Amino acid sequence: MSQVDNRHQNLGLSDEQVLDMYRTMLLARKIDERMWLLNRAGKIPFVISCQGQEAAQIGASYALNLDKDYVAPYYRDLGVVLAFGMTTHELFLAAFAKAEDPNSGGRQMPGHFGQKKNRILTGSSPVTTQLPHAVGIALAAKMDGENIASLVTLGEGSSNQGDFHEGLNFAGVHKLPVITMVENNKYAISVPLERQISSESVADRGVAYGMPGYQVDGNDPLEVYRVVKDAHDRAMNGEGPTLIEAMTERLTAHSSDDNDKAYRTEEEIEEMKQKDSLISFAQYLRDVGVLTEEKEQALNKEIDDEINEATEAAENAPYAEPEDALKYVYAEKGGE
Amino acid sequence: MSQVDNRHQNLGLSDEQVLDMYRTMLLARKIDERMWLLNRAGKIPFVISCQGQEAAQIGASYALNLDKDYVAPYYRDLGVVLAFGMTTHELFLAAFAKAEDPNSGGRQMPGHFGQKKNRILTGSSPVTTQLPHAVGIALAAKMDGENIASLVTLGEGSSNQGDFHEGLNFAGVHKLPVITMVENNKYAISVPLERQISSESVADRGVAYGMPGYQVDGNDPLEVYRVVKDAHDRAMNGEGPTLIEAMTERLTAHSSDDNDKAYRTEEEIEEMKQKDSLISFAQYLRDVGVLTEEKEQALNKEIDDEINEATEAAENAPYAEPEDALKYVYAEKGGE
Amino acid sequence: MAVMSYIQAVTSALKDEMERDDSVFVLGEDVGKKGGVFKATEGLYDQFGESRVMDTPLTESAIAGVGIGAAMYGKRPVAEMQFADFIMPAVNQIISEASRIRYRSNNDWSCPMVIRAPYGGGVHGALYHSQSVEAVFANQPGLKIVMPSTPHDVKGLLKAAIRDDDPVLFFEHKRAYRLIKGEVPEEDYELPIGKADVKKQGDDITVITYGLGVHFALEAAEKLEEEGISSHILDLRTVYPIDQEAVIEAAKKTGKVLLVTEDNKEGSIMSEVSAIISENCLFDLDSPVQRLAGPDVPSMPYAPTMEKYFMINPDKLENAMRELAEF
Amino acid sequence: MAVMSYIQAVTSALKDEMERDDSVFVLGEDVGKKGGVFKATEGLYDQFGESRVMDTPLTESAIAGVGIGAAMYGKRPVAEMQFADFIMPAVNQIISEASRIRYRSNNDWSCPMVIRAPYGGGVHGALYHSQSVEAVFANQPGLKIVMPSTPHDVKGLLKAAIRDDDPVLFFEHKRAYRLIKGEVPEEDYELPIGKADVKKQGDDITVITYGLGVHFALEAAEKLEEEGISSHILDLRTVYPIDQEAVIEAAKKTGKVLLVTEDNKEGSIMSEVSAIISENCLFDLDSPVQRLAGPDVPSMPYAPTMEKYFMINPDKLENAMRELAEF
Ligand SMILES: Cc1ncc(C[n+]2csc(CCOP(=O)(O)OP(=O)(O)O)c2C)c(N)n1
Ligand SMILES: Cc1ncc(C[n+]2csc(CCOP(=O)(O)OP(=O)(O)O)c2C)c(N)n1
Ligand SMILES: [Mg+2]
Ligand SMILES: [Mg+2]
Repeated sequence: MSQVDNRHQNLGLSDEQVLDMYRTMLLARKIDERMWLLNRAGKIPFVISCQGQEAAQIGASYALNLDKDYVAPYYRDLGVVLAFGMTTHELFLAAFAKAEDPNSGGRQMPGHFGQKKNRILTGSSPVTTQLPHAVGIALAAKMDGENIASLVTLGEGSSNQGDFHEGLNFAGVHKLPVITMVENNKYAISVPLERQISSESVADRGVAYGMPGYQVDGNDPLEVYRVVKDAHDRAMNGEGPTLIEAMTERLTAHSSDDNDKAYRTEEEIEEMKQKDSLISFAQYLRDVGVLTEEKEQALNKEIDDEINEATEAAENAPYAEPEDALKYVYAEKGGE
Repeated sequence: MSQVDNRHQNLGLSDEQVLDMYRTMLLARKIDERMWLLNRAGKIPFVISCQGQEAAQIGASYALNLDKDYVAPYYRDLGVVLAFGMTTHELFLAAFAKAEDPNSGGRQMPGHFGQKKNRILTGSSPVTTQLPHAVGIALAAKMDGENIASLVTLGEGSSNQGDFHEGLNFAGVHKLPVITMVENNKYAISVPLERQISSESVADRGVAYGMPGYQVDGNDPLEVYRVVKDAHDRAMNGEGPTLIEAMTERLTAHSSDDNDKAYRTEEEIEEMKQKDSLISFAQYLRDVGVLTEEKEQALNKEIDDEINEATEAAENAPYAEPEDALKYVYAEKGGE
Repeated sequence: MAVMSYIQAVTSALKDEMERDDSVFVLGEDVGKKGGVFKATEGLYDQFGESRVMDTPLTESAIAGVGIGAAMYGKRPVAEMQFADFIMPAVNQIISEASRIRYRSNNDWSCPMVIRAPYGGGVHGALYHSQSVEAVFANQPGLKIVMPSTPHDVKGLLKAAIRDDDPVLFFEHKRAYRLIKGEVPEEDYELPIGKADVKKQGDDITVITYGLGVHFALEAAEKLEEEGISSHILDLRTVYPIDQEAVIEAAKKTGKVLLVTEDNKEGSIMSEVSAIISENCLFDLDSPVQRLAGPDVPSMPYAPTMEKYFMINPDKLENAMRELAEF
Repeated sequence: MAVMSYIQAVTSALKDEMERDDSVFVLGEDVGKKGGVFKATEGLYDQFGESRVMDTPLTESAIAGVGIGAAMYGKRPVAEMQFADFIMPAVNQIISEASRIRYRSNNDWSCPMVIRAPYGGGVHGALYHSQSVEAVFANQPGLKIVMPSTPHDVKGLLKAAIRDDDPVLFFEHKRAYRLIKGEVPEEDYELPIGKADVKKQGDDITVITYGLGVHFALEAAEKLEEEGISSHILDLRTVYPIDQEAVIEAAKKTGKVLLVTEDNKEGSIMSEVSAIISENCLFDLDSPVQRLAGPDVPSMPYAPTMEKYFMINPDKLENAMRELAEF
């Protein structure tokens, strides 16, 4: 064991657990990177990234009950859906828009997650609509006396939408077990924070809904874990909702259709990269002796293989038939 | 002069000014009362009241520049529109839905104010839509280098709508000269405060928009004046928007279609009446020697006459012609 | 059979379904202690308690959005929009979310939710308490829009809507609430969503309408019967998706069709009905397909002169029907 | 005349109008430094500065609502909705407010505002970046909805929209942005809102459409010309209110009408066009009025197989036009 403070033990996390967290972060990053390659090679039309937000996503997810809680993720939440049980294979099926994609059968763009068996709510493109959905889940569960929580994530730009206000107020009035995590990457496409948000912080907005608001370093998965765990405990104890603002970086352009050089300087981008949680968390794990060179190599190999296989399988999988476009507008049996 | 602390002089208000404020409060109250009589007599189909909110409305309005500032009032703001220059005669034309009603030519229900020459924005029924409008006025004026402010008012229930959030955030980001006054009468129709709002106070929500939020006794016109004057000074100095919550009472049912006995107790209603600003402000003015018995009688007589005349004139005024319903969908000349 | 008013049929359907199925609950503004501004939920708060008859904050987007979340969980929320006019802040949740949940998830998730709202004019409600808003939603696959005309239909269709596995907008004519009374079976029954209903058989002209228009048409038809004009009256009941078969059959029956809505004329759902007839019945028509509707102005004014000018009524129908018969 | 792309015509109209009139300003998401996600406002930020080319927070309701306030003050705001699909949160401000301001105030106040938004599919945009949303608004008196097809029309109509004293929704086909190029006059010109335009004279069949459909129709018509089928093509340009005269004239011209939209079929604006024809041209028709449109599913899927199945294209038009000619 190293001299370094063993932060994860203090949080009640085992070595296996933190290693698993790191593995999921790395997997998310590498899936994302592969998707850019595929996009640049003209094989998939679109990518929108999690890069720079993995620590927040994984830290938050692992603080939940992954067997019972629900999540309403947003388009960057590759890390969240992996934690909730979506597979690499499934994510590539979505990227290639193939029929077997569990999110939408190839109907939606990548990043539009949804998988009922893993309690991942189906999402759309208009931002922030998922927030009231997560509140509705929490309300329904509470009615049934089920002691579970829902997590909803969104960008800081999206926290200005009316649905943020209406949804959080509803959660606050009824003290519902909803955890809202804003992944603040300081940009809404090209628009910087100070043109988006008038409050000092997003966390400050908790006051407006009678709930605690915490700002947390989103590059530190253990810190995010701690704050979300706390929020989860409060939710389980009937103490209601929590607002969390995870400070992250958007390491890529907004999406494969964007060029962020038009509105961010090289220095800014360089500076951001210094904060990459994949680097700092790996370093922490090495420092505490959880991640050895050997393990790291094995991990990388395992993940690369998984991604290669998934890519190939997805590329070769069939598209839905053209007429499948007509299916599932309404329930197959039923009132029609 | 009496022994009582002369609060209005301390605020820089002359005796004439406070007397004028009282006159407008009393006029608003008496117009409102007359409308209920007319409604109960079957002469007008609908009333929605200002009763219990006159002090907040008049206190706020008199703190503005009534020759230059704009207002986006809500349906209870009889006091506000009187202060901005709408006449008793015009208000009765609206109540009777007559053609000469300056608000809408008899097209809208009473309480849907609007009068361009007095810078009263036209309003609709869906609540809170007027808030972004007031922000737009402030933005436009700022673009033109006009140093004016806009006032927008709404109920506390309405402060939960998405437009509240989006509008105030916009004002906050651009530091616009908008004063938002929430007239908190503790009910949204039948729904009490604690089922409406999750924050401790509406004023607390200022933090979410980087603007000061003040809660003020809305039964005290001088206190409201003081806080709004301060907000106005800030606006004029380029210091941006302010959120104000005036604590008021809704002395009547929600409207002539509502029966508040179904959800409020007799005691609650009695208690409320004790706080009536018409009584306490008159008492203050008597105490400081501004309102004498003589003046009071003259004032009452003058107002009663004004209301009697206006009622009669409005009752006898013509309706719009049926086919007038077709007018003014689009500009008369123009792109059509 | 009991005679009840249109609004009693609403309340009665809600009560039955809430008794039958624990997952049904009501949410909206003033639906609790007050029992709704029109009293549609009267008595439910006392019977089922505040967690199943929930007063929400004044936030239509959250009413819809929270309802959607609860429906995804497995509940059957019945949301009330206080007036149809105030559904507009919820359009994003209804169109972008509710209507697309099944389709976008490839049948993985669903949204069995009902949104009720009183619509319609002739009640001195002016511009914002009189509107017909169905056309805003009548182009959104995934949604169903029901607009019943009689207490019998209200009850059977509201039950069907609550039991439906997809989102249903259920618009109730506010003037019909107390004006229209009728027999309603004592026993449990459901009426099929998506099916129009012939309210009167006839041979000379066909009137296709819905909501209050059905009653105006029946009233006018009775008078015209004395003049020897026989009217066939089809009540759409579901205005989206339209029951094409029934429309085609009704149009072919007489070859002379009048379409009636109190909505503005241009872009109302009657345009679609006309287009269906055009596509399918051209050679069966003896006269142009006529529409009787509100003028193209933003809903109806408050002043009685202008309101009356805007609103359809039995006289206007009678004239239009006679003209068509004489064509 | 200069040749420019459809999107260049947008930018050029904005630039001209901002130079001409200080009260014109642009607001929306990413319209500033980035110049818009499609680059429609490219260069404007540099030329006019950030107060007239305003990046707003990500809040469509405020974009519309603040714009309305500014318009009431006397400005001429041109708001951009980043995609037409994301106009839904602003529906309340557009329908309840912008469209009713003149009417409800009895001509006292007005709202001279333009809302631009890219719509339409065939760009791998899937369910929420492909929609046609005009039908949601095409029943709201007080609004005008313009949907141009060519760079020439874009420029002339966008200028007219900005100069119009009432609110105008201006929908630009995003696939046309770079696909469609055409000649645009150098000098200042305006085209009349509310007027359709004959894009091709012909005798055998009439196609009525708008947006990208116009180009598909022209392409198909050219092929059919070789087979001896002559097509008359009417571009609606303004889809609300519809130019009734032009529709009637075009329908009567050939007696055989195909209506084309890429929107879902049921409840699209083509229903209204069909109803107008039905009311006015019954005895001039030689065949049923046909509609070619998207199927009634919630917009088009992402997978290329299903997207292609949904989206109209020149082949689909050609087949439908030939069938009609042969009727
Ligand atoms: C209602 C709506 N308006 C606009 C868009 C287009 N859009 C997609 S992402 C985005 C920026 C989101 O910023 P933020 O919420 O900060 O999330 P981030 O992408 O930075 O993670 C915008 C404007 C949208 N998806 N939905
Ligand atoms: C968007 C919208 N939803 C519902 C209504 C119906 N409604 C009219 S007033 C009101 C209550 C408003 O409460 P509050 O904002 O507290 O104002 P107050 O009437 O108490 O002054 C409601 C629900 C409306 N006008 N607009
Ligand atoms: Mg962001
Ligand atoms: Mg209130």
